[in-house]
Amino acid sequence: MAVRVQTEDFDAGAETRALQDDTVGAIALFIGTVRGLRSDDGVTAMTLEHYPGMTESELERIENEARARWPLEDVTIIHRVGRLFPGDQIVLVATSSAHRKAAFDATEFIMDFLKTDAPFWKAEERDGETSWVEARKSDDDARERWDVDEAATGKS
Amino acid sequence: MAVRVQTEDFDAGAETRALQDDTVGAIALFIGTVRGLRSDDGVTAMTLEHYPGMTESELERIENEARARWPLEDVTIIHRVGRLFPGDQIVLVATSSAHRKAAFDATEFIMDFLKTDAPFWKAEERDGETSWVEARKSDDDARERWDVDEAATGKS
Amino acid sequence: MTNTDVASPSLSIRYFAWMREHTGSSMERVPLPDGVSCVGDLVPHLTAISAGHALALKNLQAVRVAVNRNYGDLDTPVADGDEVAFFPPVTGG
Amino acid sequence: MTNTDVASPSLSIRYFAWMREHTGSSMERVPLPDGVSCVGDLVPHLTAISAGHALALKNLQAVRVAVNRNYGDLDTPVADGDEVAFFPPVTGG
Repeated sequence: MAVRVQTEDFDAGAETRALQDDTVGAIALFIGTVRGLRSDDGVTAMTLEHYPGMTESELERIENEARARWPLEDVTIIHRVGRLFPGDQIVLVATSSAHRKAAFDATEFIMDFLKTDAPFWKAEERDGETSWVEARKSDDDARERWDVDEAATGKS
Repeated sequence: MAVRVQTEDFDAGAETRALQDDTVGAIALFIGTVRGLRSDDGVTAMTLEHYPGMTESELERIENEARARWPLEDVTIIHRVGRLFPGDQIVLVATSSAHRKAAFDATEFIMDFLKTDAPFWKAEERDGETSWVEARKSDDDARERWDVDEAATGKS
Repeated sequence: MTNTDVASPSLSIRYFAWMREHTGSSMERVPLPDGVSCVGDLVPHLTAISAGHALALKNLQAVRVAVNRNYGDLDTPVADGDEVAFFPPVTGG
Repeated sequence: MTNTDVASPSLSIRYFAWMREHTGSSMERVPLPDGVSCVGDLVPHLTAISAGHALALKNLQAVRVAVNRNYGDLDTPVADGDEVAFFPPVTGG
């Protein structure tokens, strides 16, 4: 169980080394970063707000759901808050398992649920104006997919 | 295009930083490690052999197939050869994209094809005896899945 | 334990993101009004606090609710001492 | 360019993993036998080299083939100067 909400940056190398273990075999990791000026977004900075206490408990709940579905050795979830700039790392999810498919699926599952359930909000700055990011239908769809899979494949 | 076959270890932090870019948004990464004594395997060491020249061209072909299927910004594939020990890193695959699902799918696709197509062979040591690892049906199945998906979803 | 605490029943209300900006506060303590047993009962009492509160809670379909840091909805019960949070759909990750 | 090279037609043969151990060589140069136009035609000439070669190539269904570093099969054409590789199913990653 390792859920961290922090302003500091993180290092994927240190996080994967912490998951490396004699029994592991497979580590899957995801990093989300701030897209910026050179992308179509035109974002110059963003500020991440969250709900202290509920954020951690939601992330732990999501981790526990993933552990119930797949044989995971370990899970790391790190999410940054505060002011971030294009190219900065925002979020890291990493899972380790004896099985490659379990690690891939669990990491994607955690990211999909983090996107729709963990209480974070982004305010983006463009041309000196700040606006709150709106939730995306595609993120809801990504989450829904897991329930569909569950019914179709009997995955538990 | 970054395909490397090397005896040296690698650092996931350095590799993900190299993929970070203003336009990226999502980085998915996989690391395979040597399972060892404490696992059921009882392996004390392994030696990885490969087919120089063909290995690199197969990995580049797999990368190109992934790029044709998903909108990827960049791809890194690193595979170690030589003698390795339990807990050591063997392989790293990382992809970057504006889209999280593309990065996840492409990384898993590359790993599945690497397992069945890239000319590497593992010899494992147990109790002082060396034996060649046998190919696994589950790896062939994982590769087949992508063609099934292609037919079922019209993914191209 | 005998109840020697004679303070009036109350709730902690929290707002996040643009709802926090509209209400002008991230956390406020409000008395638990008589007859309020669920989040939906509470809303008219909050919208009466200020024009900003009314604006924040205008479109309840766009609002997510948590009680004691667990997701709920307008039917979720509330009682003395609870923490009730209102926020827009989340956008982390 | 005029052909001043009068060397006999030949092939490079490569073996990997346990096939390399059986044949005792990772690479050998063999003359291209008359009448050999594909990998399948070549196999009997290789198994005749030694008992180890015969053992390595005994079960061709368990063997993968590459010609000039591209996957092929027993029907893949071979010609002077080609590199033909035999190896067991791969086990990297």
